[in-house]
Amino acid sequence: MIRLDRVSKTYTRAGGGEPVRALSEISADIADGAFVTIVGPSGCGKSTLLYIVGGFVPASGGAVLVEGKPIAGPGPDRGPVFQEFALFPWKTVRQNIRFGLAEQNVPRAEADRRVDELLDLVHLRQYAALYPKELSGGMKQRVAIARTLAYRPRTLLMDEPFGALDAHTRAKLQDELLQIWERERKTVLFITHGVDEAVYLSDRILVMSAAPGAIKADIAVDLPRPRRREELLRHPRYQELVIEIGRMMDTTA
Amino acid sequence: MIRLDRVSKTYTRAGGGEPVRALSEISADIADGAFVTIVGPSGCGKSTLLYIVGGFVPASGGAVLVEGKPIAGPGPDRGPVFQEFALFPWKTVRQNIRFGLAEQNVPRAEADRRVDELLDLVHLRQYAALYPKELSGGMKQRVAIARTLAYRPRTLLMDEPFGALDAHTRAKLQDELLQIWERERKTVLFITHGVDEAVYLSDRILVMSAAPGAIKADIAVDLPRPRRREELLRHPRYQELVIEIGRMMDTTA
Amino acid sequence: MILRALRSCYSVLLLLAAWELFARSGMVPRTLLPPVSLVLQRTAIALATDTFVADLATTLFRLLAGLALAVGLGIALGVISAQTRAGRAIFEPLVRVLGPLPKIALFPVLLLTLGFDNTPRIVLVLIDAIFPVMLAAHYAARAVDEKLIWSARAAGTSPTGCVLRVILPAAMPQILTGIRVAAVIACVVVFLSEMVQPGDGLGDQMIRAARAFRSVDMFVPIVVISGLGFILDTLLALVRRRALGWAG
Amino acid sequence: ADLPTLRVGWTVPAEEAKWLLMKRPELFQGINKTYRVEWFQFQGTPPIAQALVANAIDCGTQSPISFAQAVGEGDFKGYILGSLAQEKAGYFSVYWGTLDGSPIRSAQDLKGKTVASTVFNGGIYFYLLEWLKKGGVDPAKDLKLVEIPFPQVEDQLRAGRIAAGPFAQPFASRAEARGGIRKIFEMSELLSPLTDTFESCRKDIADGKPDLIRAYMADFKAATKHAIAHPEDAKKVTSEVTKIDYATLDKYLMSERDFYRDPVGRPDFQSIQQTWDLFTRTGYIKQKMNAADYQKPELTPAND
Amino acid sequence: MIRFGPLIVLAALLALWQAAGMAMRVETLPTPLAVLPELWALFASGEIWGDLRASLYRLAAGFVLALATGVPLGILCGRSAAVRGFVSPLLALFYPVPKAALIPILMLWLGAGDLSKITIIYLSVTLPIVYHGQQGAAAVEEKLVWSARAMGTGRAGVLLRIILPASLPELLLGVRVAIVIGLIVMISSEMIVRQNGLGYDIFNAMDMAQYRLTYAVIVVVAVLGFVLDATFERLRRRLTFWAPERQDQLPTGA
Ligand SMILES: Nc1ncnc2c1ncn2[C@@H]1O[C@H](COP(=O)(O)OP(=O)(O)OP(=O)(O)O)[C@@H](O)[C@H]1O
Ligand SMILES: Nc1ncnc2c1ncn2[C@@H]1O[C@H](COP(=O)(O)OP(=O)(O)OP(=O)(O)O)[C@@H](O)[C@H]1O
Ligand SMILES: [Mg+2]
Ligand SMILES: [Mg+2]
Repeated sequence: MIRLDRVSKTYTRAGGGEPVRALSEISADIADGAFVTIVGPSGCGKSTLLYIVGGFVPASGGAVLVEGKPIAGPGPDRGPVFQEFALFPWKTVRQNIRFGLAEQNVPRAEADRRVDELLDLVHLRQYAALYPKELSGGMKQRVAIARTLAYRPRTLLMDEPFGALDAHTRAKLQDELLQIWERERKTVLFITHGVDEAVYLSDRILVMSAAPGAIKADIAVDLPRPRRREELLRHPRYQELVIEIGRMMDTTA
Repeated sequence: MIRLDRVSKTYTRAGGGEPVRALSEISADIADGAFVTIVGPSGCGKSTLLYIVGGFVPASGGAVLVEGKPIAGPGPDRGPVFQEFALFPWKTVRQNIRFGLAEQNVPRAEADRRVDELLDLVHLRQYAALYPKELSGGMKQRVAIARTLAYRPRTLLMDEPFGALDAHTRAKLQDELLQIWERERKTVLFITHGVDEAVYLSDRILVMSAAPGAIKADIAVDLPRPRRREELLRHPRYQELVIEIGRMMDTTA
Repeated sequence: MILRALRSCYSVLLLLAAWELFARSGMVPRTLLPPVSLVLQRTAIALATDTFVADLATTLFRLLAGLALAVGLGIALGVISAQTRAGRAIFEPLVRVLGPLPKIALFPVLLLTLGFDNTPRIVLVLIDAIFPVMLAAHYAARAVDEKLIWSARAAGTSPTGCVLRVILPAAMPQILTGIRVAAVIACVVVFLSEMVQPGDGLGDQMIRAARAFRSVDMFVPIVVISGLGFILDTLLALVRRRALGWAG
Repeated sequence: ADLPTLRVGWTVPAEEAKWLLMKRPELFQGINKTYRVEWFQFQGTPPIAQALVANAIDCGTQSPISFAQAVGEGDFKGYILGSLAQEKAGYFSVYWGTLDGSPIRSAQDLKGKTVASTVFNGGIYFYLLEWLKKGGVDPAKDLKLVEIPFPQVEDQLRAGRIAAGPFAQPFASRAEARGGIRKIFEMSELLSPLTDTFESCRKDIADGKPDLIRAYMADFKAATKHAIAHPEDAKKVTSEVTKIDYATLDKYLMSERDFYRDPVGRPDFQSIQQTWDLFTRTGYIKQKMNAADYQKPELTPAND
Repeated sequence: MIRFGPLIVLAALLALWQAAGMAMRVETLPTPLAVLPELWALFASGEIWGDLRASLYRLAAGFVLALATGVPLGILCGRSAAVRGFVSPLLALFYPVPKAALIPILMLWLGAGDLSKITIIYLSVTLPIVYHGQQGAAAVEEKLVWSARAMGTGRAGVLLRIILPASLPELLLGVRVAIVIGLIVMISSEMIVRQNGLGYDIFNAMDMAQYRLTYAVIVVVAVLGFVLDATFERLRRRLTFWAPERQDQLPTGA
C-alpha cells in the first residue's frame, strides 16, 4: 500500500521571487493493485504529487509511505511515465526501451524478446532504429510508455501518458494497459485530463482543486470489471459518473 | 486562400540512415476564413504539413501558395502554436506574450492592454512574472496560445494546442477560439486528436492516413453556426459525424 | 573529392594567397614576413629531417600525454563533483581560485621539482588543460534534464550507474566542446613550455631560429604545431559527428 | 612635453649606467631635459637584436655574437657606441662550476652528462661549445645541453640534475659563500680581454638624429663614470631594479669580483674583433666581421 | 558549512602550500608565511599599482575588442552556413596556434609597446568567444526561431533577440575560458617583452632569484584572476538565471 500522509510542497524560486505553493496537505491511501486516477485543473499540482510519490522531489511537509516505510528516493518498484516523455536522446527507440532491462540484468535473450513485444504493443517496430529527435510527438510518448512497461514495475506512475495520441491509438493503448493491469495486478497512479478516460480505466478517482492543490473529492468507480468499451459506453452509471465529475471540474477552476 | 499543391516531404537522416517519407503528394485548398482541422494517426505527418505551410521547413516536392504566390519562409500572416510550446525560456510569461507585439511595433499602451486581455483569457494573470521552467505543462501551452493570438495573425496554425489542458480549460479555450474566429474571420489550420473537438470547431476535416501521410477523406462539417456546446452535443448530425470519422480513423492505422 | 575539400576551406587558401602576395609585394622586409610558399617548402624539408622529426615526436608525446590525463581526470572530477552538494560547494571555489591562475607562472617550480624533461611539461599541460574539460563536465552534468535521471533511477539504475549511463552521455556534447578547447590550450602550453625552457621540442626549434635570425625557420615550428592542433581538432570534430548524431 | 624620445633595450647584468639614467635622471644633463627614454627589458641580447632589426627599439645592449648574427641574418645596420661589461685578468669571468665532490675536471669528463648553459645561441653558449670542441667533445652528440637561467643553476647543480652549469654574479658570490662548488673553466681562458656586452644603436637613428644620440651617449658616459666613482649609488640602483638586497650586492658589485668596466664606457674594439674572428673561424658566425665598420667616433665616449 | 565553502577551500589550499613548502625546503618554493611580508611590502610601497594598472589596461582593451567582434562573428557563424564555411576553417587553423609563439614575431611588426600586447591578447581571447558563440548559436532550438520568424522578426532581429539570449549560457562559458586564456597571455606577453605589468614583475623577480617576491606577485595575479572570475560569475548568474538548471534536490537516498 502507498500512503500519502499530509504531503505538501512549496517551490522556492531561483530568481529569488515569491515561493509557489503547489500542494497543501494531501492525504490518501492507495491500495495494492488499485487503479487510481487524479484529475484536476491545469497547474493544480498533479505532476508535482507524482514526482513526490516517485521519490524524485522531496515533499516540503508530510510523508509518503510504501508498505509502511517512508520512501528513500526512486526505485524500480515505481515506474514513471513523464508528461515530457524524457527519452534518452542518445539512444534509439529500441535502446530506450531496453534501458531498464539492462539495468535490471534481465538476460539478453529475454530482454530482446520483451523489447520486441513492446515495440509491437506500441506499433513502433519499423521505427526501432530512429532517434527521439526523429519521432513525432505521439511516437515519443509511446516509446516512453514502452520503456517503463518493459521493466515491469509493481506500481505505474503515469502523467498524461496518452495525451499526445490519436483517439484510435489511445483507445488501443488504454485497453492494453487494462489488460496488463488485470493480468499482473499492478498498482497504477494515473493522471489525465480526460474524464471519460478516467472513468473507463479507474477504480477510484481523486479530484483535485486549483492551486495550492488539495483533494476535493474521492470517487469510487463502481463499474463492473473486466470492462468492455462498447458495453461500458452504454452503461448508465458510466454516463452519470462522467457528467458528475465533469461538473465537479467545472466548479473547480 | 492557401493552396497545397502536391506537397510531399522526405526527411533525410543525419546519421546517414534510410530517409523517412513523411508526406506524399498532399493537395488541398483552404478558403479564407475557413476553420480546417487535420486528424490522423500519430506519426502520419500532421506536424510536418503544418511546418511546411508555416514556411519553416521546405517541402521536398510541390508548393504552398498563399493568395496565389508561393510562400517565402515564415511571416506574421501565419501564426503557429507548436506542439512543444517553444516558449522563450529567458522571458517571463508576460514578456513571452508581449514578444510579437513588440516585433510588430504595436504602441506600448495598446500592447500592454492586449497582453492583459490575453493573460485573463488563458487564466494566467497571477503567473505573469514566472519563467517557463516554473510552469506546469498546461500552463506552458496556454502561454504559447496567448503569444500567438496576441499579434493577431490572419491565419492560425495550431498543432494540438489544447492537448495538455484539462477538460474545463480546454472547453473554455475552444469557445474563446471560436469567438475570436467568428469575430475576426481568421483562417485556422488546426491539428487535434480529439474527433469531438474537430467536429465541434471545424467547417471541414481532413483525415490523413498513416505514413507516408496522404489525405484520405475531406469531410465538410455541415453543422449550424454559431455553435453552442449543449445544443450541438444533442444535434444528431454531430453524433453521426463523430462516429463516422472515428470509424474512419480506426481503419487508418 | 579533393576539389570538395579545397572548396570547403577556400577561406584558408584565400588567406594564404594574401600572405604570399603581401610578403612578395616588398611592403614588408623578408625577415619580418617570409612568403608562405617558402615557409611551407622549408616545413616539408624539415619534416624529412630526422632531428626535426625527433623534436616533433617529443612535443607530440608531451602534448598527448598531458591532454589524455587532463581529459580523463577532468571528466571524472567534473562529473563526480557535480553529484553532491558538498562536491559542488568544493568545486566552485576551487576552480574559481585555481582556474584563472596562469599556470605558466608555476612552471619554474615544476622544473625545479620534476626536472627538465617530459614530466614538468606534461604536468603543466595537465594543469592548464584540465580546467576547460572539468568546467564543461561539471556544468553539463548539472544541467542534464532531471527527468532523464529520474527515469533511470526509477528503472533501478544505481547513482553510479546513473553517472555512467545517463549523465555522462547526456553531457557528452558539452564535454567534447571542452576537450576541443583543452586540446587548443595544450598545444599552446606545451609550446610555451619549450620556449620558456628550451632543450628540445618544437618550441625549442622556434626559439633557436628566432635567436639566430633564421626567420623562415621561425615560422616552421609554428606551422607544424598549428598543423598538429588542426589535426587534433579535426579528429575531435569527427568523433563528435560520429558519436553525437543524436544531438540536435 | 614633446621632447624627442629614444627607445632603449636593456638586460641583466652589468647595466648600472643605464639604470642610473633610468632611476636618477636628475643627476644627468640631457635626459628628461633635451630628450626622453622609453625603457624595455629583454631576456638576453638575442631578443634585443631582433627588436633592433625590427625597428622596435633604437638602442640596446648587445653581445658580439648577437650583433654579428643580426648583421649576417637580419641585415642589421648599426653602430657600437658604448661598453658595458668586459672580462680580463684580475676581474670576474663567467665560469662553469660543478660540485666539489664530483670527478669532473675536463671537457672529456662531461661526456654523457647533462650540462647547463644560459640562453642558447647567446654569447655564453658559444664559449661553452668552443671549450667543449677544444676538449674533443661533440656538443651535439656526446652530452645533453639544457637551457637554465643563471639564478637556477646552483639549485639544479646541488639537486644533481646537471653535472655542470654557468655562474655569473650575484649568483656566483652566493654559491661561493655557501661553498661546495668548484670551477671547471672560465670564459677568459678562451679569450682575454673579452667583451661581454656593449651599447649599440641603429645606424639610421644615429645618422638621422645625431644630436639625440650624442646627448644620450654623453649621459651614458657620465653615468658610467658616476657608477665607478660612487659604487654605493650603483649598488643602490641595482638593488632597486633587480630587487636583490644591498648586502648581497655589496659583496662583489663594482669590485674586482665583478666584471671589468671601462672607466668612460668606451668599447674595446680589439677584443670585439677577436671574438668575431674566433667565431667566424669556428663557423658560429657565417660572415667576416670588421670592427671598423661599426665605429662612429664622434658619438662614442672619448677618454678624458 | 556550504556557505563557508570558499573560505574552507582557500584555507586548505594555503595549508597545502605551507606543508609543501615546509616539506620540500627549496628556495624556489617559499611558504605562504614567508611570502606574506613581501606581499605587504609590495602594497605598502605602492609599487604594485602601476604594474597592476598597466596589466589591466591591456587585458581590458584586448577583451573589449574581442567581445565587440567575437560575439557577432560567433553568432553569425552558428547561424549562417556561408559565414561558417568561411570562418570555421580559419578558426580551426588559428585556434591551436600558440599565440605566445607569435609574440616575438608580433613585436617585430608592431613594436615592443602596448599595441603588440593588446593585439596578442585580443587574438587569443576572441577565438574561444567565437567558438563557443558558434556552438551555442547552432544549438538553439529551432522552434524558438520559427516562433519569432512567424511573429515578423527579421533575420537581424532573430540573431539579436532570439539567438543571442538563447546561446548566452554557452557564450558565457566561452567568456569564462577567455578570461583564463587572457590572463595566461597577458602574463606571458609581459614576460617575453618586458616593460611593466604583473608578468614583468613575476619573471623579473624570478630571473633575479627573488622567489618570495615572485610568489607575492603570483598571489596578486591569483587574486586578480579570482576577482575577475567572481565578478564575471555574478554577471553570468544574473544573465542566465532563467535557464533550466538542475535543482539542488538530487535523490540522495538508496
Ligand atoms: N527531423 C526528422 N528527421 C527524420 N524523420 C522525422 C523528423 N521529424 C519527423 N520525422 C518523421 O516524420 C513522420 C511524421 O512526423 P510528424 O511529427 O509530422 O507526425 P505527426 O502526424 O505530427 O504525429 P503526432 O500526432 O504523433 O505528433 C514520422 O514518421 C517521423 O518519424
Ligand atoms: N520548478 C518549479 N519552480 C517553481 N514553481 C513550479 C515548478 N514546477 C511547478 N511549479 C508550480 O507548481 C504548480 C503545480 O505544477 P504541476 O506541474 O504539478 O501542475 P499540474 O497539475 O501537473 O499541471 P498540468 O496539468 O498543466 O500539467 C504550478 O503552479 C507551477 O507554476
Ligand atoms: Mg503536469
Ligand atoms: Mg505532431
